[in-house]
Amino acid sequence: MAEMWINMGPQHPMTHGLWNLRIKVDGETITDAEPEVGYLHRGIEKLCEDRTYTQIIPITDRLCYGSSLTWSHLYCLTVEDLMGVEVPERAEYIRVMAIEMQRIASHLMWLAAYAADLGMMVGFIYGMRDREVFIDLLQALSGSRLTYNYPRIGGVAHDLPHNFDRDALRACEYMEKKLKEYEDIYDGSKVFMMRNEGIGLLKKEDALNLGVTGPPLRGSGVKYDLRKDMPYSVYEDIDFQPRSHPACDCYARYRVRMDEMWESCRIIRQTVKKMPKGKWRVVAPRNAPEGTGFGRVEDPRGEAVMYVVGNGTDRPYRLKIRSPIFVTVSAAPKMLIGYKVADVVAIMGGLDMCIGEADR
Amino acid sequence: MAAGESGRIGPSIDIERARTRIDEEPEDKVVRRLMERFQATISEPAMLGKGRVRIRIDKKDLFDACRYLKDSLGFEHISMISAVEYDARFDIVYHITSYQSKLLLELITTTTKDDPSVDSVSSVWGGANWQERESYDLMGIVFKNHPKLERILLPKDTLYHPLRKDFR
Amino acid sequence: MKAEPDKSGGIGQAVMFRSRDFLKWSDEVLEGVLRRSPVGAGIDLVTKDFFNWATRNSIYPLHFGIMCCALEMAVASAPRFDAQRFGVIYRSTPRQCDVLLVNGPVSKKLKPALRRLYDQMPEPKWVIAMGECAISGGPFYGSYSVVPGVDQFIPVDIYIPGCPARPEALIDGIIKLQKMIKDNRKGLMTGR
Amino acid sequence: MNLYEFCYGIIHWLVDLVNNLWYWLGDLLPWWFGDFFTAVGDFARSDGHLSVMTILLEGVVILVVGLVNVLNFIWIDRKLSGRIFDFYGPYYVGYRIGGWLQNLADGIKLFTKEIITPAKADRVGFLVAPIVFVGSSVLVLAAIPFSHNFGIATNDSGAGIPAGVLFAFAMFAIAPFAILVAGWSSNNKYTLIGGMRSAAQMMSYEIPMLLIVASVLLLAGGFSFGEVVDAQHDIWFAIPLFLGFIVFLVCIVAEVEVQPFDLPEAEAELVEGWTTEYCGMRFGLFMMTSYLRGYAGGALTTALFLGGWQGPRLIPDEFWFLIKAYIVFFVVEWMRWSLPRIRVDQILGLGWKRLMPLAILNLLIAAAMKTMGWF
Repeated sequence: MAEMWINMGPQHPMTHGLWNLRIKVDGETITDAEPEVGYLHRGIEKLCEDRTYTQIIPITDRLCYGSSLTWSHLYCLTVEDLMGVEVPERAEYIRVMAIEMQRIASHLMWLAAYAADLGMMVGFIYGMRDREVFIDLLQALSGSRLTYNYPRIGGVAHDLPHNFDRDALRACEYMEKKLKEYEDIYDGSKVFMMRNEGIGLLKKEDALNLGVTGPPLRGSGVKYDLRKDMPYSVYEDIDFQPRSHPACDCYARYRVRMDEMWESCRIIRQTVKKMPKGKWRVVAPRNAPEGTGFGRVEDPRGEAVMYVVGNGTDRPYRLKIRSPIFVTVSAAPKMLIGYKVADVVAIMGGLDMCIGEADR
Repeated sequence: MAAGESGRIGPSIDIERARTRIDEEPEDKVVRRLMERFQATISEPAMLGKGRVRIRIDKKDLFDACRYLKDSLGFEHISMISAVEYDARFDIVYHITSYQSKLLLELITTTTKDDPSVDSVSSVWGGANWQERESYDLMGIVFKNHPKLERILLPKDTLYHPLRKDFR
Repeated sequence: MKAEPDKSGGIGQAVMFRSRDFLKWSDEVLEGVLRRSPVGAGIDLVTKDFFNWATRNSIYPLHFGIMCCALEMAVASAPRFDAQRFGVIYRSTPRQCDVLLVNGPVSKKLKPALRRLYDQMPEPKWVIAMGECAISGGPFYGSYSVVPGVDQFIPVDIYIPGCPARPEALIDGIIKLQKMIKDNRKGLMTGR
Repeated sequence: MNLYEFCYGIIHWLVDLVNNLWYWLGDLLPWWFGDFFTAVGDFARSDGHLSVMTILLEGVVILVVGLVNVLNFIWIDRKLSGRIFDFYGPYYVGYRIGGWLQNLADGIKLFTKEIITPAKADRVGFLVAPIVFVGSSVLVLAAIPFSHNFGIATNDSGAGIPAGVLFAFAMFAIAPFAILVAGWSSNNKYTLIGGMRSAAQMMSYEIPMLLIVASVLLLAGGFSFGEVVDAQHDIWFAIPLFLGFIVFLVCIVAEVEVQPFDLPEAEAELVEGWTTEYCGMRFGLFMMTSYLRGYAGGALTTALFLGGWQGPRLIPDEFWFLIKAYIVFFVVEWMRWSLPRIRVDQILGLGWKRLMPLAILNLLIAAAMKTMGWF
């Protein structure tokens, strides 16, 4: 069979979103790959220039549908940096708790999609089922299932609902039980290991050079987690370990995410224990001063950065968003070349694609 | 550290002090070594909080500075490349991270509106490749020596650069 | 200029027909008979409700995720909401689908691809616009790259509001679509 | 009474009924019609015509029973997968009978859909492939009897066509050809890759499977299903040939393309595999036939290894056969819903490097047993 180009996307079950992966195959082996994004470009950065600082929060929610809370949180961090707003400690703890719930939900969604990619329907169903637990918690917190609009500049929108800490602890217990079950299902499955081990190698140097962040970077053996290394919010006071794995393959990325879910459960327990009393929101000024604001957080998918330029009005002059997936996708050819067509799903699924944030 | 604390633009670094101190903070060290090397083109160094430094650099030394940062100072990760349009100029802001010394360097270079072009740093950091394409696509900054400077987010036949202020 | 051989009528056609022509001819004749005569109406009377029952009870949407609502679409087939009870199965290829579920903003880069997907689907087909983005552009209305509403280039049958639309809303939309199919039932033979 | 006698009786009764009317009609007409009428009537009552008609009727009966079973299978599959996945499965269509009508609705709906042939497809291949695929798979069913009495037979002595095992496996092996043609003629890269994968996979699993079948036939000492099942009167072949049973089950799973080995229609990477371009009833036939092949696989496993229709005389033989086939199918579906998909080079490696030596070893074991005179 001669070499041929195959378009995978924009409508393809592998893509989990809306992008196009062009691969050149020789029989079943990939000899070249070329990702193409932009099918979901909405012009968010331009839209933000026409909205006031508070109106932008719902839009940043819609950046990534898998973990919308981290993005609105990041936006609020950035604007607080610009305005110099001091956030009450209780609000910080509530935010951290909500973000970690969001992280678990996002990783579970990834796990479900990954299992479905590998053809393991039971994994898809179980992941989606257990994700609902955390979606319910976040829904109790904010009133919405997917795009929460919960953080505000200078705090959060509401206080914790009644008995929320009890529910959060219960959810953690449930999740830890289920995580053990998942590890039995996945690590115990020989076929799963055959599909993952040694697939999609991304060496440490390549990962560093290509700007890959988040679980793919930690799966390549670099122990770098913004929550630990450049702590924001109250992560300094919380005891947890950034997880990494030296194997550089799909299994390492899977392992890192599973371990992160364990760590997130730990973090939620600690925030419940340490939750201070007091105000959960301060009033932020309407207009931002001239200057720049910068914020970055550890998104479930990697390093998310925002850079905002204020010009003294109530609307940002420029808002720049750095999405982790946008850069990670550009590293995809490095991982894909030399593997089989069937490995595309394992490799690209292992990156946890969320194209909404990449295209903005 | 709460987000609000890290906020404001910090005091500018005393360059003379930075040059002479031996037991320096990592921020000082980076600035000092950059200043030694690119004395003529670096201006306005500023501390923006713990682990965050801002430096302006002239665009003709940008590539060399980036190469130097990557190879000698251990800044192995480029976080973000953003272009900001002002009335008479474009600012291109490079956020560069060092994993070991936990530093963030905000490197700003300026280009004119008539000829919005700077050197591409995608040969230094592979991660800059798509970000530069994106800046070209949305803002119209031309990155010289870029391996494949094409539109990435918008369709190939688009005529405008939407993030410019004169685009409505 | 060479004269085209006469293809219409004549005794030659009856003797030297090609099988494809014969099929076409018989198709036309049969169709005419079935369309106009009471035979077709009778067949329709018997089969109309049965075929309609089958059509409305087995809705295969296209497995095509655009944005937030795609996640809710996936959740709708997961245990808690379980759209499979109604016979909803997602197929990945447009050739085997009945419903195009547009669940997100359509950018100008995507527009031709989406239109092509719609064209590839076999009749009868329906379109559900799920979520504000697909209905009107939603929070991205006025953006330079978002089409304000999918109904600008595809006929939409059901609109499901919500940003994002909840899975219950999606299931409700599917039931509304079933009702719509039931109300608009037509015979296969006469088209009435 | 076996199926042949039953069908023969029906056909005989019908022919007699029609012939009476026919002769009566001939008597009414002038004499020069009479010869013709008599000749036709005599032909209708001749042995050749009667047996041909009987076999056709048998075929229809087997086909209808098979299709009803397939509908059952799909329903059970969806319900069981619902149990595994924590949901109900089909529920509201045919509410009173547990959603059983869902598959019927799917089939009827596909029947009413438009049929599209892609403009650049090879029209002949595109049309012929479903026919070959469905036809060959249905012929597998024809060869499998449910009991001594219930199966296609050419005389009233009993069930089963001679050398039925060979026929069934020969028919089973035609499918990759049809899939390859379907994949190639669709003029789509996904279908092409799917067809290629399917051909490679089925070829490489055909050989160990046939080696296992050879060992079974060696022990049974005959080529028809009746003989094979009778030979398992004392002990099911699954016990002495346990190795072969496992290998055979794996091969059957690969042959019917369910989950761990469903590479040709791997949903995640090749959109719908080799059926990507098919729509309407053609796709419906493909889907139905893939379940039909699952059913045939279960039936073959039952007949060759699980004692066929033998069981305590509480229920009729046919039901024993069906129950065993359903259980095998259930195990296959269980694997399908809970295992990830394997990769193409791994599947070929498994076939050639693991299953092939095991199959040969199994053949040696069978030969040794035969030599020792245990069977």
